[in-house]
Amino acid sequence: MLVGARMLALGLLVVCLGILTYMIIVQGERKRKVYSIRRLAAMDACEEAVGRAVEMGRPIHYTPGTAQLTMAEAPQTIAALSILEYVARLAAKYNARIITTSQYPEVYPLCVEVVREAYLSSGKADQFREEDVVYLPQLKAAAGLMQRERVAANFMIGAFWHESLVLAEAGAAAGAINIGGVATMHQLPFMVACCDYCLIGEELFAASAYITKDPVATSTIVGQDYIKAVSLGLIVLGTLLSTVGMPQLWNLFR
Amino acid sequence: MISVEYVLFGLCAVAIWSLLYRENLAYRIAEYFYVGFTAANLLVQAWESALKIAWTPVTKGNHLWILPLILSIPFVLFFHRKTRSLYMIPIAVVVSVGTGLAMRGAIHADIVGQVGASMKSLIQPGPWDNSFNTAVLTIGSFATLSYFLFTKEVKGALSKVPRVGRLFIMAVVGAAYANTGTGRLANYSGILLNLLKTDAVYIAAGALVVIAVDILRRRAKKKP
Amino acid sequence: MARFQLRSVALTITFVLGFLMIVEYFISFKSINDLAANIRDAATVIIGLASIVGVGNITRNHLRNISRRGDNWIPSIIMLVSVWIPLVIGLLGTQNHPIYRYVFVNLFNPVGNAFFAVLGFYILSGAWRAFRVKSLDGTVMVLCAALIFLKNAPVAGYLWSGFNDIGAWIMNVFQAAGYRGIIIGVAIGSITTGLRILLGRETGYLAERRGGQE
Amino acid sequence: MSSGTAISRIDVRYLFLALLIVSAIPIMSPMGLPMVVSPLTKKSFNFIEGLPAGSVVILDAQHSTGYGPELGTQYAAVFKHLLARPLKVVLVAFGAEGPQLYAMTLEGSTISGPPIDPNRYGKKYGTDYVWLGYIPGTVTAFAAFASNSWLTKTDAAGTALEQLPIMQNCKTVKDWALVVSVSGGQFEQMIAQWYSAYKTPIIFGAPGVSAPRLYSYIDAGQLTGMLVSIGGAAEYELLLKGPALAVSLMDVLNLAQILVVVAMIAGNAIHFIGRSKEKK
Repeated sequence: MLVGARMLALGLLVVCLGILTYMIIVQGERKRKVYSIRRLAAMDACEEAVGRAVEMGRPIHYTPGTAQLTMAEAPQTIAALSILEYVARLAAKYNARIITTSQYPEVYPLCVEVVREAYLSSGKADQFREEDVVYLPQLKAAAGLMQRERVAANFMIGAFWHESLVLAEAGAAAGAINIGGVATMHQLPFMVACCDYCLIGEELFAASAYITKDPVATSTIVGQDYIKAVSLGLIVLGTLLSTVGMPQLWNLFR
Repeated sequence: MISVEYVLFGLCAVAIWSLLYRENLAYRIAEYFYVGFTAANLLVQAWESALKIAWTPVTKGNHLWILPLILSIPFVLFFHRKTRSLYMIPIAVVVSVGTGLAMRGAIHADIVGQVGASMKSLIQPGPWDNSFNTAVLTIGSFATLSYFLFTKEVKGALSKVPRVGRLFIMAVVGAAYANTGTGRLANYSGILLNLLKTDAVYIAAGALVVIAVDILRRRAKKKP
Repeated sequence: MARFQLRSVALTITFVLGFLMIVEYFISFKSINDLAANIRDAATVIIGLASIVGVGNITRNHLRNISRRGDNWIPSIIMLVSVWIPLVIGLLGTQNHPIYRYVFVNLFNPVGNAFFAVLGFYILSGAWRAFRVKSLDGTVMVLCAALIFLKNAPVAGYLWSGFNDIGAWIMNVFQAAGYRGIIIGVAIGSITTGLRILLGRETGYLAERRGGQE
Repeated sequence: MSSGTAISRIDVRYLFLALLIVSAIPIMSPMGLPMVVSPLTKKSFNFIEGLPAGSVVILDAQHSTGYGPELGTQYAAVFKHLLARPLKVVLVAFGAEGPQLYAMTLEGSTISGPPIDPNRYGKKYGTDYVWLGYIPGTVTAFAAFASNSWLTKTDAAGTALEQLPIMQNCKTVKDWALVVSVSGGQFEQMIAQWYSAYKTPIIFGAPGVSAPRLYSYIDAGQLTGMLVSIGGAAEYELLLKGPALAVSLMDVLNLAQILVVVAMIAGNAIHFIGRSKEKK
């Protein structure tokens, strides 16, 4: 009944989920332990970017990427929405205008609610403008929007396809500070090269724990590191064994 | 005889490319049309596939397929303050599918596949560079992955490893930028070819004249 | 609180269906595989019909803009026309209605392709603006990019065949190593965030009220 | 990686103008800059050259018009080669835009080059080549078409497959000598469905974005050959001794890419000169 060729993957998944569940429930929820996370420059830059927008009297643009929620990139969009919450709170706190765009209609209501909640919990419900959360079924078109509104900060965090370069260059042309974050490999070059600050790959998933310093979130990052340590160990062990003529472990993975 | 299709093509291409000069009415009209038509097209396609996937089985007596249609009703109710929160239910279905797919894909294709690819013997048959390349691949993968350790600072002799990992990341950035760039330029040259070699060329020429006049006008305004 | 109960229902659905999608991949048991496939199809239907919200948002925002005579109210009319005329034609007829096809092929496609081709210009401006040899990192990035561009320009390879060899080595070995490391990292991040979502520990997307936390 | 001050004073729009001028010149008067045919393209070409007469080849148009000439020219080049050889060509499309692309290739277009007339190669519809049209379903369709190549029951025009002599020699994947798929994605799935399952040789026409990850399949022998981006198409046109659209666009690409490298160097130079002046 079990699919033979997928047994190794299943085994590893069980190990991963075991480590993570332990970290979430025991370390995070019972012991409420907060771990420190190495610096993520892109997240430190958020406040600066919002401040700049306030100073210049211009709006902020935020987009959580162009993945549909049924796609395998969905976790990236969800991670981006957590960061949106943080940026929207900053905007509410400093009275900056934030324009949020989303390419897919199922992400749009999530953006509306996240931004609304951010304003509500900052005690500024009256300043929330629903028309500033825009459904833009072609996210490329945000290039025009950014130039029209002359945005001062452009956040592009989530999963992206070819739009990433359009948005980054259009942001730069509008004179905005670009803050990117991407885990879709094919867009990594454009984000890293053309943004002032960028979350690279896995950093996107660690960012929300970094900002909230929530025990559950930081504990899972530790769990994540344990899994990485296991992977690194497997690479070393497998390579050593193959080199000395015992490729059994390598064959198992093939 | 002038081809209407190519003239339309010229109008569309010139309107969009004019953004590179500055945001203007022609671009804005093209953008609004593009966004609007996409929104309509998405709904039309969704409607047709909803009829095909869900409604057809219902008419054939498979009544369970009414469920996705019922679960989509909250989208209509989203614009009313009291019923807005109902959107959580369809979103939950959609998110669970995406998340499940992400997790199983990540473990199998990415972790098993890529970790396995980094376990090759460092001594390879053939010329020396085979072994050298395998070593670079293995060391590079190891260093890059260690760059993503977030909670433990690597100390001592290994402290340089994440730093080396960052260099490999920058190699990905540079190489992939260029490689994708070639494709993008090919695409651009295709459009340019269409603009210059068909009746669209009249539109392109007209646009250049308009831009030139605009530049001169702005210069004249600035001077006094 | 109704909203609270709704959230619990939503999180239960996420938990059950999410794990079903994972478990299904590892077992071959026809009724479960079929069920999962059906749920995926159902999710496609639901996600497609979410476009209703999108069309609603566009219509409301632009109607409001027109009635207020706000900025861009004339393009707003174009937006409404571009949404509603194709929508009515498409829903009453099909996507194959001749007018619909004509607009699709002769207006929509060219605009889309021209937009895509703007990337060609941006590749140039990005290279000009962002590729600095300020640090070792920047130098590696610039060198790799320049050498790959030269590898892909045949005339360079014709002048000196070394460009082809170096370019091929960068593509197949140097960047491939980094690529692999990043992929593994992203995969681990996806699994972690995924588990948090399924266990209801990552609910930012459901606009959880976190009180006055700063 | 933020923009420096000296460089931000230079209007980036001059660069855009430079790109337009540099790329317009070779379009108006082709220069025929030299190029070297890569071993990979040569390998694909030679494989088709070496197929015995009468072999059945499946040619799939899975790309979209959005890729423009990058993939359109590959499809045209391979189609011409298959027609020039004594082979049986079964044309299908696993992508929705396939029918449009097929028509554009026959009639000639700005993404595929000059028209292709099979009669000129002495090829007869129904005997030497056939067009089955769009088969929806991607992965499911790959598997279904392999186990039953008569899946569509008729050709695109509605003629029953029984009446087409060519289809008598093409009933399942076992009859195929080669699959050529010009596509923007689904590569791994095609390898799984056709090579892994039946060991059918596959040649891909791939865009520059996807090509890097496919090299490993060639090393592993799971992929027989590949045309990469427009360069692959141009090299193929050279091997066919019939330079067409791709070769002329290569001039543009050559100059445009060198311009990008020049911009990179100039950008750095101006940045550092500007900075040293500021320090003074």
